[in-house]
Amino acid sequence: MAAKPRYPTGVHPLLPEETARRRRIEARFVDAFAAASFEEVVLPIIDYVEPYASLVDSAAAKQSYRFVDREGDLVAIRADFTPMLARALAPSIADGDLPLRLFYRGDVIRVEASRLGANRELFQIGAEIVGDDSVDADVAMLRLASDLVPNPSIVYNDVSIASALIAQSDAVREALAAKRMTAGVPAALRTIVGKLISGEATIDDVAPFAPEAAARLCAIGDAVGADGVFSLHLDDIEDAGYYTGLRFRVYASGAKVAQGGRYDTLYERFGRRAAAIGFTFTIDDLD
Amino acid sequence: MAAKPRYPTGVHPLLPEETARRRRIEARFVDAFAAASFEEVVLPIIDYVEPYASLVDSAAAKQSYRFVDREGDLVAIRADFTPMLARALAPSIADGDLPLRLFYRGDVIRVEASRLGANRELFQIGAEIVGDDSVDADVAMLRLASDLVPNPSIVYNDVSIASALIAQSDAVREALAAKRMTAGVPAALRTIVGKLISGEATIDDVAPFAPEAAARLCAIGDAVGADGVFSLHLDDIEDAGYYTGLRFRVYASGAKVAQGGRYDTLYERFGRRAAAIGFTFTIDDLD
Amino acid sequence: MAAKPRYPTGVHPLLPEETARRRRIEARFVDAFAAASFEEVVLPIIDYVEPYASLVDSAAAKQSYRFVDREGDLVAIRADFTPMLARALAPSIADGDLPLRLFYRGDVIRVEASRLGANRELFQIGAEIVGDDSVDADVAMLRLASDLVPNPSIVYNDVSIASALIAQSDAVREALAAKRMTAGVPAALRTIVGKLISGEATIDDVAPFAPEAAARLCAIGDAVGADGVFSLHLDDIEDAGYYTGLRFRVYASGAKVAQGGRYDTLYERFGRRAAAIGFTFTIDDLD
Amino acid sequence: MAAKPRYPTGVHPLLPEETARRRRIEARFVDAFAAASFEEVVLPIIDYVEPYASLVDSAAAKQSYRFVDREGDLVAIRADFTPMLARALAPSIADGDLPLRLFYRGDVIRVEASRLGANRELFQIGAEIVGDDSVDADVAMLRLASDLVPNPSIVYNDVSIASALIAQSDAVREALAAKRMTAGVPAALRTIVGKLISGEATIDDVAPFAPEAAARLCAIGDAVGADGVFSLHLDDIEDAGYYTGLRFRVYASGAKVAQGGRYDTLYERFGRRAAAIGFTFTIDDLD
Amino acid sequence: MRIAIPKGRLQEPALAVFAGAGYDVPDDADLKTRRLVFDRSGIEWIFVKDCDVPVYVEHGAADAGIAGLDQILEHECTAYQPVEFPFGRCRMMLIAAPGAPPLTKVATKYPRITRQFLDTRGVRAEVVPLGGSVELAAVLKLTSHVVDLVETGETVRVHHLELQDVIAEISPRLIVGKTFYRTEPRMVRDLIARVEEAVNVAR
Amino acid sequence: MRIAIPKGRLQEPALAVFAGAGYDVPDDADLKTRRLVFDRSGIEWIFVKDCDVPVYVEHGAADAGIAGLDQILEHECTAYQPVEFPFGRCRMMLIAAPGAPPLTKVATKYPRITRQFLDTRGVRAEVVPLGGSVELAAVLKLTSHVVDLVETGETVRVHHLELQDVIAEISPRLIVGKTFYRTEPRMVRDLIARVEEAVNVAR
Amino acid sequence: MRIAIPKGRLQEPALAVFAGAGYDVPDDADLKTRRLVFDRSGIEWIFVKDCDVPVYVEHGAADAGIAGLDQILEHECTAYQPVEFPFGRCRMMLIAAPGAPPLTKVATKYPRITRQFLDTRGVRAEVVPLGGSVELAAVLKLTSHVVDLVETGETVRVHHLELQDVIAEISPRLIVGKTFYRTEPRMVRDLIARVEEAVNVAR
Amino acid sequence: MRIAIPKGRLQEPALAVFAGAGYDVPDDADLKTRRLVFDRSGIEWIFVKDCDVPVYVEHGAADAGIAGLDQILEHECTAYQPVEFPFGRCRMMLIAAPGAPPLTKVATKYPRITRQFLDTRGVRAEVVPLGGSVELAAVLKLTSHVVDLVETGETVRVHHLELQDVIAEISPRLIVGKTFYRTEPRMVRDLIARVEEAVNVAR
Repeated sequence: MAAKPRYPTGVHPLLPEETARRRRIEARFVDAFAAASFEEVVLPIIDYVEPYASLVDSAAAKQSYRFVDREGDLVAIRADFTPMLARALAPSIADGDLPLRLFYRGDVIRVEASRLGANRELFQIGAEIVGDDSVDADVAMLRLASDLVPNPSIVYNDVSIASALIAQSDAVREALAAKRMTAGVPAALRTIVGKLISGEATIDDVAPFAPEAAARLCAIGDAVGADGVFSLHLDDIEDAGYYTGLRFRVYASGAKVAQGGRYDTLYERFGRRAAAIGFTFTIDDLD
Repeated sequence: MAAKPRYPTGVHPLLPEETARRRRIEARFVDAFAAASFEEVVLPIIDYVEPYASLVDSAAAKQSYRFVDREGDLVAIRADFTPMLARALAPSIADGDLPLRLFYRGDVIRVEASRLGANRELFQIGAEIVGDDSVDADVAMLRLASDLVPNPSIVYNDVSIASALIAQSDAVREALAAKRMTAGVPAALRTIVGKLISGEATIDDVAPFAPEAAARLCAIGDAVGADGVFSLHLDDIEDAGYYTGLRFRVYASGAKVAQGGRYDTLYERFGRRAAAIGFTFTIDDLD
Repeated sequence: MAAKPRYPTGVHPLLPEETARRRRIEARFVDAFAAASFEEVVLPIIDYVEPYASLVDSAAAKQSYRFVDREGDLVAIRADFTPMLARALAPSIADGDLPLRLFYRGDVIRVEASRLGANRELFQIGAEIVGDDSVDADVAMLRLASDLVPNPSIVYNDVSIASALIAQSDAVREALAAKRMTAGVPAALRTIVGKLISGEATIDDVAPFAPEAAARLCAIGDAVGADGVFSLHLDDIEDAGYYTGLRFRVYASGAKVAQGGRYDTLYERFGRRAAAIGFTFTIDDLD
Repeated sequence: MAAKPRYPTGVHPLLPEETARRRRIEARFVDAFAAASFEEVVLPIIDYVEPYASLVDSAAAKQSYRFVDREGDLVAIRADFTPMLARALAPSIADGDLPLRLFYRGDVIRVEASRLGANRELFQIGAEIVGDDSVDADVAMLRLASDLVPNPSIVYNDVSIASALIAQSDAVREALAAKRMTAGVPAALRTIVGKLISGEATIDDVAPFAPEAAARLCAIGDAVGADGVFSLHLDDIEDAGYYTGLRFRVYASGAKVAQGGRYDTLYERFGRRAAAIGFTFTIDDLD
Repeated sequence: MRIAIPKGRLQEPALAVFAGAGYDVPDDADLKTRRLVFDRSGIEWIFVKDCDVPVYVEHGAADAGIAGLDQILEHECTAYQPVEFPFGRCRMMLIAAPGAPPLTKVATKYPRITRQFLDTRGVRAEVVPLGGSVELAAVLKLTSHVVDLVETGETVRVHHLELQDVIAEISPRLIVGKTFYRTEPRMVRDLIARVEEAVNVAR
Repeated sequence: MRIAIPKGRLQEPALAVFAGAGYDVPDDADLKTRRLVFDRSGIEWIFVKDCDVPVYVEHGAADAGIAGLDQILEHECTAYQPVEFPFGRCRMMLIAAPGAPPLTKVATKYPRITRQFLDTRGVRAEVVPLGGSVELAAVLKLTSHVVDLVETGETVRVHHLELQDVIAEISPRLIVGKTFYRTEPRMVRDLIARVEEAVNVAR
Repeated sequence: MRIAIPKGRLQEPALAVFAGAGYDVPDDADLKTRRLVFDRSGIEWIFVKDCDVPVYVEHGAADAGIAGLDQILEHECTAYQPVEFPFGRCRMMLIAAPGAPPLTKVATKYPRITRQFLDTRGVRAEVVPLGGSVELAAVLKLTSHVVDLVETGETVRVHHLELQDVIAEISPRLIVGKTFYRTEPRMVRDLIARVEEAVNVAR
Repeated sequence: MRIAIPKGRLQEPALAVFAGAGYDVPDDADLKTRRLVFDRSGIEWIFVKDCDVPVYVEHGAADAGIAGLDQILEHECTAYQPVEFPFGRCRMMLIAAPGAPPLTKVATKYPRITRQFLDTRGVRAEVVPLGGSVELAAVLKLTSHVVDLVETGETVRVHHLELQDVIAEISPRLIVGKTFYRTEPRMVRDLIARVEEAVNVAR
C-alpha cells in the first residue's frame, strides 16, 4: 500500500465505510428533524468575512481559512452555521412565514487548533426555530436536543443573568471565568458572585438582578424537570457570543456533543427583526 | 423584504424549496447507484494544488478558488471530483478489493466564468468503476448513465483514435478542433481527417490508425445498439484531458447534462495502477 | 530579442537607463529635503490592514494587493505612505523631539485601476512636519512643494469649510461634488453654495460658517501671495479623507503631480496626539 | 510612550537614525560599484512564482510570502535577486551590450524562519557581470567582494567538482554534507571523498574528476593568492542551487556576510544564453 | 479648449445649446463633410460617438463635453457635471422578455451598471453584453431580461416585453475634466456660465 | 434551425452564400422592412449586429451563423468554424499615432484581444475601449496607439498613422454551436456541405 | 476522580493541601517507589512533570490538578482555576545578559508567553526555546536576554544578569477540567470546598 | 574554541572520548561543583542539557559539541556531523498504548519529528508535546500512542505498551558549526582527526 496522502489542515476524504457511518448518523438526525417538521436549508461553503465582522472576534476569525478573492474581497470558508443562516434567511422572511423550523448539515473547517485541541474537520447538524420567542420554543428545542443522543446530560443557563452582573463590574467576569472570588468584585456583589461560584446560588438569589431571565428559567425548569437529564448551572458564562438568553450544552458519555441557545438580536443585524433559538451537534470524525 | 445579500462568485444558499428540489434529485441518483451496488465516498472541499499540477492546465487551474494556506502551501477549492477520488483512493486499494464501484456528490466551485459562460455553482453527482478495464465496464457505465435522465442522447467516442492521428501531425488537432481541413494536414492523413470532419468516417476507416480502440468501439456499439440513444462521433476530441479511451457526453432536452469516460492511467499518478471509468452529472441550480 | 516577460499588475523592473533617471529625480528631491533639514525614514513595503481599517474606505482598500499571511492576518502591500508614517512614528515620539521634519520615498503598488485610469506602479516621495500646527508650517510646506517642480500651479483650500456646510445638509456635498446646485440644498445655504459653485465666493463669504479656517486661509494667502503660483479654490472638496484643514494640489504642465495637506488627528489614532502636515509627489514611470 | 506596533513577519520601519545608518552603508557600496563602472537596475518587489518554479525547491518557496493575485496567478514577494535580474534582463540584452556590469539593492522578505534562524528582513546589495565567462571575471568579482568589508575571509570552490563525484554516486553527497565517510560511498571514490572530508585533498587530487574546474581553480588561485584572505575549500558543496562553477562565501568578524558564484545557465532559462557571475551582500538590520 | 460633442440623438440639441451660448459652432455645411474636428475661434470641436465622450474628458483628451448620465455612470467618469440639460431625458430600466421568465440572464449595452444593479439586489444572474439591439435578445430568448434606456416605451410594447424596474433617471450633462477645471478656472467659469444662461433662456 | 446573419459589411455576401447553397433566404423586400427575424421554409434567419453573432451562437440562441474571426476571438467563442469564407478578409493591426510616440495607451474596439497581445509582448500599456472611431482617438492624442482592422489602409494613410504590427489575419467563418453540432448531426452535416459547396462554386 | 500532582518544587505543598483537606494521599513510603499512579479510597493520584499537569487536565486525562500559572498560560489551558495557593509564588521576568545588550534574542522555557510578550511590545527579537538553564544561555552570550521565573533573584545576581521587566505574577492554582466541572458538579463542589478550607486553615 | 557537552547519559562517554583524544577535560572534582563552564588549556567546556547542544552550536554560541541524532533532527540543526559514536545508540519508535487503540493522539518529547513522521504517513493525529514521561501518558490514556527513544525496551514491556514502528536509528555525533568549520579550518581538522582517532582506538 502506498503512503496515504496528506490533506490540508481540517479536511480529509471519507472512504465507503466512514461515509456509510456518517450517512447513518445524518439519517438519524434528518428523520428526527423531519418528524418535528423542520425543513432543511443548504448554506454555502464560503462567504464574505465583512458581514460577520461584528460577530466574530479576531481570534475566532483567524481559526477559519480566509483568503482574498478575485474581486479583492476577504472570503472565509464556513466555520459557524448560525450567523450564515441568519444572513441567508433574513431578507427572504415574510411575516406570514414565521415561525420557521429549519435545519442544516455540513462540514465546518478550521485551519487553526483552538488551544491544545487538535485541528479537526467538524461535521455539524443543527436546527433552529426562527420567529418564536416563547418559553415553549425554548423547551421544544431542549427536548429535541435531548432526544438526539442516548443518556444526554444537558446543562442550561441564561446568559443575561451574568451580563447583568458583569454590567455592574467587569471583575465579575474574571471571577466567574476563573471560578474564584477576586479582590476586584465590588462588596455589593460579593455575596451573589460567591454563591454563583460555590454553586449554592438559586434562581431566587439571581432574580433581583435579572427578573425576566429568572422567571423564564423557572418556567423552563418546571417544563423540563430535574430528572437528571437537565440541570441549571447559573455560573455558566462560557462563549456567550451572540446569545441573548437561554444557553445550553449537551454532554454524552462525558464529552460535549452539542451546544445552543437563544439569539434574538442576530437576525436584526442582517436587516430583519426575528427571535431565534437553535442548537448544533458536532460529529467529530476522529472519535 | 430587505435586499438579498450578495455571495462570493460561485456560491449561494438554498432555501427550503430549493433544498427539497436538490435533495429529491440527489435521492433519485443515490437510489439508482445503490441499486447498482455503488458505494459512496465523501471528498474534501479543499485540497493541495501541487498533486494535480500535471493534470490541470493553468487556464483551468485559474478557474478555481486558490489560496496559500498557513503552511504556505497552495490550496484550491474543489473544482473536479475525478482526480480527487483517485488521489484519495489510490493508497488504500488492496488488490482483493478490485473492482470497486463508487459514487460521490457535492458542489464544485469555480471562481471564473469559462468564456462567455456564467459563474455558476455546480452540484455534481458521479460514479466510477475502479479496477475493471473490460468493455463490459464501459457498457455498464454507458447504460447506467442513460438510465439517469429521461430521453437522453449519448454521444461517444474513443480519444485514442484522434491522439493516434494527432501524434502524426499536430495540424490534425486544429483541423478536428475547427472542423475544417487546414493546409497543415499531411497528404497521407487528408482523406481520413476529411472523412472525420465531414462525418462520413466509419470505424473501418479509423481501424488502421487505432486498431484496439476501433475493436472496442465495435464491441461497445454492438452492446449499446444504435437505437437513437447512443451515437458514435468519431470526430469528437473535446476535453480529452486525462481520458485514455472511451469518452462520452450525455445530452437531455438539448443541453449537456453529463460527461465521462475511461482514464486508465490516472490512478498510477497517485501511486497505484488501476483502470477506471466514470461519469459526472451536473445539476445546475440556475436552470 | 526574446519577448519581454509580463509582470504582475503594478510592478516592472527598471533597466539601467530608467534607473538612472529615477535616481536623478530622487537625488533632486532628497537634496531639497536635506537642505530644508528633513530627515529620512524608511517604511515597510507590507503592513497589516486592520490598524488602518477606519482610515481606508473599502473601495480604496480593494485597490491594493491584500492577502492573508501565515498567522491568518490580513496584510496589504503599501498603497499610501502617510498613515504608515503615523503608525510607525507615533509610539516613538518624545515631546522633546517635536517638531519633526521627515521625508520618505518608495513605490506604492495598486492592483486595481481606479476607474478609467491605468494600473500603474507609482514611485512617491513625500515630506511631513509633525508636531507643528502653525500657519508657518502650512506656508513652509506650500513653499517647499512649489520649489520642487518648474512652473507649478498650486490650488489650495481648507476642508473644514466644506465640512461645516455639509454638516448642515448632505445635499451640499452632492452639489459641490457635481458643481451643480441641486434641489436638496436648504434655502439658507443656497446663496453660499451657489457662490462656491460659481466661483464667486470669497473668504468673507465663508467666514461665517468656518471662522477659524477662514482666518487661517487669509494668513496663508497673505504669506504665499497670489502671484499666479498659488490660487485658492474654496469649492474644492475632493478626497478630504483624513485631512482636517489645509488641502492642496500641485499641477505642472497640465497634470497633477502632488497633493497634500494637514491631518492633525491622524497621529491620535495611533496613540499619540500630534498635529501634522505633509505632501506627496508621484513620479509615474509611464509618463 | 505608547507600545510599539507589531509588523508582519519580515518587515519593520526604519526611523531616522536607522535610516541614516542604512543609507551610509548603501552609499559605500554604491560608490564602490560605480567606481568599478557597474550600473544600477531596480527589480520589482513582487513577481510571479511560475517562471522560477524550476529554480526554487518547495521548501525555499515556502519561505517567501506568496499569494494569489486578482487574475488568479500565484505571486511572491521578492526573496532572491539573482533569478529576477536574469528574467528582467534576458529579453533586452543585445549581443553588442555584453559584457554588462550591473548592481542592485533592496529588501528581500522571508515569511518563514529557516530552521533555528530568526525571521529577518534582509537588506541586500549585489553585483553581477553578465556575458563574460572568463577567469578574469571570476577574479574581478572575488577582488571586488573582498574590497567591500574590512578583514574579509573568502572561502571559494567550484561546484562542478562535487557534482562530478556525486554524479557517480549519490552517497558522495551525504558523505560531503555530513563530513563523514559513509558505507554507501563506492570503493573507487573512497580515497578522494576521504581526502575531501579530511581536508587533505589538493587540486591535483580532484583534477582527474573535473579537469576544467581544476584548471580554473588553479588560475583563480594564482590570481588571488593565498594571503589569508582567500582560501580554497574543495569539500564545500553547500547551496549549489543554480550555480555552475565558482562558488564563494565572504566571512567578516566570524559571520557570513556575502555569497556568490557563477551561474552560466541561468539566463538561458529566460530565453537568452549568457554567462554570469555575481555576489550578494546582506546587511542584517538586527546586527 | 477642446469640447466633445456626442454624435447621434444628442448632437443637434447639444450644438444648439452652445450656439445659444454664443459659441461659434460648426454649421450644417461643416457637418455634411466627413470631418470630425473643427477649429472655430480658438475652440476645437470634436464629434465622437456618444459613449466615448466621457472617455475623452476623463483622459483629458477633451476639456469638456456633453454626455448622458448613462455613459457617465457606465464609464465611472469622474468629471464634474455643472449643467444638467432639459432635453433628451429617459430612464434606464430592467425589462423582462415576453412572459416575464425568472431572471437568469440580462442582455445590455451597460454591463457595468447592470452588474452593480444585480449585485445590490443580490441577484445571481449572468450579464450578456451586446453591441446591437437588446430587445431582440429578449424576443429571441437569448436572455430572460434586458437593461436598456426607455423613452416612449414604444419598442417595449411592440416586442411584448415587460417593464419591471427603474434603475436610473437619465439626463444629458455638461461635463468638465477635473484637471482642466482646476488649472483653467477662468475659462471654465465662463463656459459654465454661458451654457447655463443658454439653457435657462431656452426654457 | 436558427441562423444568425451579421448586419453591415458581411450581410450581403453572407446571404449570397446561403442563397447559393439553395436556402430560401429573405429577399431585399424583406430587408427593407425594419424586421430582423424571418421564417423561411423551416429555417429562422435572424439579423444581429456583427459583434453579437458569436454571443447568440455561444449561448445556443442561434444554432449557426456567420462571424468574423475578430469577433470570434474577442468573445472567446468556442463554436466550431467548419467553413472559412474567401470574402471580407482583412488584418487586425497595431497602429501608431502620428509621429509614432512610445506605446503607453491603446484605443480599440477589441479590448480583450488587445490586452492579450500586449501581455504576450510584455508591454505595460493601458487599453482604452472605445465604441466609435479609434483612428480619431490617435489623431486627437487620446492614445499613443490603436488596434483596429485594416483592409485597404486608406484611413490609416489619411490620418498619417503608422502601421506597426500585424496581430491577426481576419476572415469570416461559418460557426456552429457545439451542442447543436452534437445533437443534430444530420442537419449540421447538410448545412456545412451545402455552404462549402456554394463557396467552392463561387470561387 | 483523577487528580494530577506536579513533581518537583510544588509536589510537597500540593500533597500537604490535599492531606489537610482530608484526602487519603500517597505517603512518603509510596513516593519512594518509582510508581507514579496511586489509587486511594476511590481517587486516582497521578504524579506528572509540572509542565504536563495542564495538558492532562485540558485533555480530560485528569479531572483536576495543581499547576503554576506559568504552565497554565504557556499551554493556554482553559481549565477553571477555583483556588489560588499561597505557596510557591514567584515572578516571570525579562532578564538581560551581563552588560544589558540590545534585545535581539531571548532564551526561555516559555516560548509562547515570551513571543506574546515581545509582540505586545512590538519588539522584533528571536525566541530561542531551551530545555535547560536559560541563565547559562545569557552568560554564554547565546542570547541577549532570557525570560524565566524569579523567586529570590539569587541566580540572577550570581550570574551578573539584569532584571528588566515583570511579565507576570505567578502562583500555583487548583485547576479543574471544564467538562468534569459541568458533568460532575457535586464532586467538583466538594473538592473545591475542601481544598479552599484547607488553604484558609493553613493561613 | 568552545565545546558543548550534553549533561545526562551522554556526558561520561562524551568526556571519555575527548580525554582519549588527549584533551584536558574537566575532572570529576570539577563536575562535583555546580559550575557548568570550565577553561582548560585554551578550550572552554560548557555543560548544557542534551537537547540544548544543537541550539548552542547552530547559533554559534558553541563551536562544536556532542549531540544525539534525535536532538539534531528535532532542532533541524544544520551543523556538520563529522564523527558518529559507537556508544549510546537507540531507536526512536512509535509505541501504542495497552490494547493498541487506533492512532488519534501521540504524546512525545519530539513534536517536530513526530509531526513529520505522521505527515509522511498521511495520518491525521494530534501531537501532544510533553516534558515528562510519555509512557505514562499512554498508560493513563492521555494519548493512544507515544513517540520515544527505545534502548532495551524494558519500560515498554513494563507498561504493556506495543512497539509499532521504527522512526529513526539514533546515535550521538560530534557536531561542528558551519561558520566555525569554514573560518577555522585548521582547528576543526585537528579536532575531528583526534576525536576520530580516539573513537577508533576505543573500538
